[in-house]
Amino acid sequence: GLYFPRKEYSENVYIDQPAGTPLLHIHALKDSHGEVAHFHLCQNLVISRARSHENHWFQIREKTGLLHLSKSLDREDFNMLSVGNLMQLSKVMLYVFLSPHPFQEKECDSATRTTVFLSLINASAPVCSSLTARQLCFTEMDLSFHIKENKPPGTFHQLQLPSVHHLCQNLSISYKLLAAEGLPFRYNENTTGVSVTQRLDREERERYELITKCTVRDGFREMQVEVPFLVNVLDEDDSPPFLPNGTDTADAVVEFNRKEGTVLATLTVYDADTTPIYPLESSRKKYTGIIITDDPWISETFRVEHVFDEIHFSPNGSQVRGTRHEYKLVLNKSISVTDHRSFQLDVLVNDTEFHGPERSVMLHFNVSILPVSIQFPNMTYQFSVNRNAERFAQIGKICIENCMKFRGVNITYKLLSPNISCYPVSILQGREDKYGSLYVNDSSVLSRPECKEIQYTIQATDKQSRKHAKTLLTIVLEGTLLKKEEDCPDSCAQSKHHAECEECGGLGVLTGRCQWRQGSGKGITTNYSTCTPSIKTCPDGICDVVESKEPSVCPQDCTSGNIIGGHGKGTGNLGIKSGHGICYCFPKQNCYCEKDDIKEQLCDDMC
Amino acid sequence: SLCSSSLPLPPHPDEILHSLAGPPSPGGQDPHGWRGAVDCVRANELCAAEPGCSSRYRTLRQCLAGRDRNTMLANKECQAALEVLQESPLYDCRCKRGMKKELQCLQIYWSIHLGLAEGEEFYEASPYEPATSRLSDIFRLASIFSGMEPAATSKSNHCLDAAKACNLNDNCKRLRSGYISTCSRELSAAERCSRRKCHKALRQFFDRVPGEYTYRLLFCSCRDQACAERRRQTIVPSCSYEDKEKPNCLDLRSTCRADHLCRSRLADFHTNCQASFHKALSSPAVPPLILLPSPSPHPGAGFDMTPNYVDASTTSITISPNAIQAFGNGTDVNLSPKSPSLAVTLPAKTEQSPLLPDDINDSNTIYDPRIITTCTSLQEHGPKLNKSKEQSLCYSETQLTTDIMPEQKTFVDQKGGS
Amino acid sequence: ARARHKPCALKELEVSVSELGLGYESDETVLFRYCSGTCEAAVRSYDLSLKSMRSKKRIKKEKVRARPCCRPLAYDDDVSFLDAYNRYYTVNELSAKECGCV
Amino acid sequence: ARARHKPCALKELEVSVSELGLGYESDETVLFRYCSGTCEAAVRSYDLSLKSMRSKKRIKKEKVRARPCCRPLAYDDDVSFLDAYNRYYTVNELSAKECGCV
Repeated sequence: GLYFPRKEYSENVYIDQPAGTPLLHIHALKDSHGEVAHFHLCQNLVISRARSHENHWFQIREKTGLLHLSKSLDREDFNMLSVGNLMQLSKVMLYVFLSPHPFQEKECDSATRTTVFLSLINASAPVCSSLTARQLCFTEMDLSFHIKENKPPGTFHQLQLPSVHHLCQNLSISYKLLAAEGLPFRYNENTTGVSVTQRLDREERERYELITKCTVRDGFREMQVEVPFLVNVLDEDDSPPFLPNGTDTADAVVEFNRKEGTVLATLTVYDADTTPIYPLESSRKKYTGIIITDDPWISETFRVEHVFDEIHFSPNGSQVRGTRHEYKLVLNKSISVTDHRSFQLDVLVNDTEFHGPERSVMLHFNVSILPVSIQFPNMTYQFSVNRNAERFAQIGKICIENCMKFRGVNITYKLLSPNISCYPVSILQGREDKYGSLYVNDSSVLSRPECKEIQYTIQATDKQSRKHAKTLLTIVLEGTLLKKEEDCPDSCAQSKHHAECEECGGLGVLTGRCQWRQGSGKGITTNYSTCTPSIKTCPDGICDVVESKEPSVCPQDCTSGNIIGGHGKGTGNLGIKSGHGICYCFPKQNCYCEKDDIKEQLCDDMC
Repeated sequence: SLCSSSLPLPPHPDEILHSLAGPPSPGGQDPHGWRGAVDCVRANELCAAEPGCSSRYRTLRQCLAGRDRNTMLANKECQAALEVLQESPLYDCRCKRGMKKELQCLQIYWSIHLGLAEGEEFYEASPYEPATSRLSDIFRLASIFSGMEPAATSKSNHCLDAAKACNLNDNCKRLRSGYISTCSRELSAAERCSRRKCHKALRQFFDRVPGEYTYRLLFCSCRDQACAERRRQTIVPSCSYEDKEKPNCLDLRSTCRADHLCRSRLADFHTNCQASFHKALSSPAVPPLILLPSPSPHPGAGFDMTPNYVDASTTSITISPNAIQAFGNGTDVNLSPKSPSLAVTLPAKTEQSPLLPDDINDSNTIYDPRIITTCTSLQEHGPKLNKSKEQSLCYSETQLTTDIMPEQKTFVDQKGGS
Repeated sequence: ARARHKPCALKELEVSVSELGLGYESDETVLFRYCSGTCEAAVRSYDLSLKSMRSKKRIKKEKVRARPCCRPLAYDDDVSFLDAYNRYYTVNELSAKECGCV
Repeated sequence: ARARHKPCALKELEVSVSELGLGYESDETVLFRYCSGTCEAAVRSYDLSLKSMRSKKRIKKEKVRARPCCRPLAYDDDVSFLDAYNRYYTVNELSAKECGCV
């Protein structure tokens, strides 16, 4: 229906301005030809602190929209309409309603309305000579309007200020509207009205920036002032969805990544209209994307996710906003390794608010689900283990073919016990790991001479399909047994110096001795010095599945306790990511990072 | 205005600090002549004691409980309740910053003012008492700190000095360490920190540490990059508000308005600081200052909306929503729109004139990238601010460059026309 | 003349974080409180006996302490700071809050 | 080789009163409990910083202890005995009941 070209207007009102003083000229624009605007003030005057008061002072001409004083505002009225008693200015609000026919009372609640902010000033109106050109020509209000696209032409603003025109009749005030050639606006010098001369098309241009130039002549004096005059074009859904380069088909292959939530393919649909980003959900519902199928398996297994963002179209040089809709075909549940099929999946995209033809577009996804095999690469595993290795020494990793590519496929690894009594090695698997980790579980076996070469069978099983594969694992024990050092701590991490570190063994060592990692020694660094069972796996910033089984193996990666001295904690507050100088730990207690440069003999007992 | 004012250089700040530590001006009357309106908790008690009032208040709450406020306005009973309540102490009641039962007071305030406010006002009036004169001293003080460039200290890093001062005060040190350790504790590879706990710790710091410490930390003035970056880090942005994707301003505001405390702090901030914010933007030469109206509780911190230094340049400050998603207890909003960079040619348009949705509340036809305060959704708020550094920090749905001004041509009117 | 040490008490020193020697680089300063002084007046029968038994080799090759130590009985709250690389760190049990002979 | 000391713990020794070295002469025996072992795992940031500041002479000419002591946290009840001259004596805080690093 009829609408206002602005959401709000503002004007000043002074004490003792005579009744009849014109204040504001409010315009309305049509939605369709033949409509006639009727203006009306319905409710009370709203005082700024949300207090309302009956309106005795302001009226609007029903046909022309001219807001004027129906009763002069005296000092008493002013105090009544302002909040505090010492205020010099009080802001009140009026609502102007619009209807295509003369008003009935109850219509006030639902009709279209605009807000008028009136600044009541506790002083009499300034004399014309005291006003600047800016005040004579324009109010505080910025000249910014919105016009709906595809609507009939009409006048939407009058540049001349009614109150100034009423009070300062001896002045000559004229306006010009500066604009590029061919813009759909016209200025009428007699009425100073600005009108839009044709239907606008937001998809052609969504913003017009003109300039209003005002010239004030008072006798020989001439003053000029310019202000921007902006028109924003409001969008309506008048454009159908279309395919950017005609692509309505995409391939969607499911192979190793069979996990719920995997995005298989994406197709894009454009729309020349804008789409509000807020509230998000209502915009999303406006542009539906439905899988067209009657196969329950397909509707359970796939879903379509729709995201949209703003893009720019540039018809004939100007830039207008449009919308890019992306429809992603997503796995709605994990798919079994045994499943394999191919089919075309159609998605119907529908612009629910566009009422013309071609409001929907069909998208096609060529889906092919490939089977994947659970098998070990055609080889057997062989690892040699030093007889001096200690418990939790990490021997190696076991992985079926393509194991690192799998997503949504849960493979578990198991060692089937060998026929002889030598059974030093076990296998573990982290929750997120796709491989099995072999480690020494019983180091006492390593020193038994009869145990030289041990054969295991490894079995990998897919949890969902129960499919499994087997292969052979050979463990060869080697190396001569070293004498066990006295007084060595359980954990390599407890040693503070290079010498004492490599004199001892500790949980997780591969060759019977801990290894010293010499750091760079500068500030707090990830390259701190420390004593470790194996530099390759500890510290590496990951508290892996073997290390997490026993705190003494690699506290540098796994400690969640206190770390004293300059340090930075690891991910999830676990372990020592960076440290100052040498980091050492008393497992299940504190860890320390400190420089070893203070040689001064510490004041001990007898000091 | 209350928030930042250019004043002749006052005595040394420390003297002011001590003088402010004393009790507020007696009698609760402040020079603005504000009648000592009762607080809403008291007003509620007075209303409960008066049958006419308490029944109307109950009616109003039932009216508001209904989804659609407009249907409420059409209901005569609700209108009658409203009219009576306008004469009751509940109508004028306000809340004191940091008072006991502050949240209850605010709940009562909003229960009345949701009924009175005409629809969704963009800027809401503050539920708190107007800022007292003692408060403006603190504002002045803060502007002193921010604008202070006496020769002797021009070399020193004010923000570092503020941190030192805090570390030497046990209370400040403890609560500062409280929020820093909470906000920098990494939970897991996927979860950078607990933003909720971080916000809570920040609110405790700003609530319980006197403004003379918190303001120096937040609004210290800087002459170099290192100092400015230290200032930016004050509220641990990586945890307290930075997000992978910019949240939408209007989402943030609606999240904040769903929480009485956040809504009140936002309204208080707009009421007391909006003026200076615009002024700050228009004169970036002077280190801009945004002051939060009350030292305690700190109205910005601990909610989705708090001012902050958005980058490490020495003067640029904004409350742009991207900075604004700080420590509220609202939910995190994750939107997925990508910022477009592609200019595409439009296909030929088919001529038709579909029906127009009644309410053109296209709440996102925000055009002007130069508006860097909370993204206004109204078109009328055209380029009021003069052009300053473009800081479109929340997703205002458009990154339209509109600097193409038409050539200056006289537009001669053809006679006639409607 | 013999240096007479004061009895065990809490002392305080304002130092920069870098001076703490923990490896952090920061110009922020902290109030470092520590325990200093002698515990002569807190010796117990236990200490005398332990000293005697150690001198008579009834106790050997053991790390024992036959005199009370002037040590913190409680520690201050954690302290946090921003380092030169704009990273935040928090250190606990850095500064003493209360001293005593133990 | 390194002398690795065990962590601070409570030890006990049966000794005659005379061996206590307190000057009493009595053949009665007492169970003397004492604290022995290292406190390496109880070092705090306080100790590291104190050690560093002392080595940088920020703290000098003061009796400070930059490492925790293995000391009694509580003492046994008093012990009484009849000496060689048939006189009764009671000694308190002779024996440790609980040890800790302080």
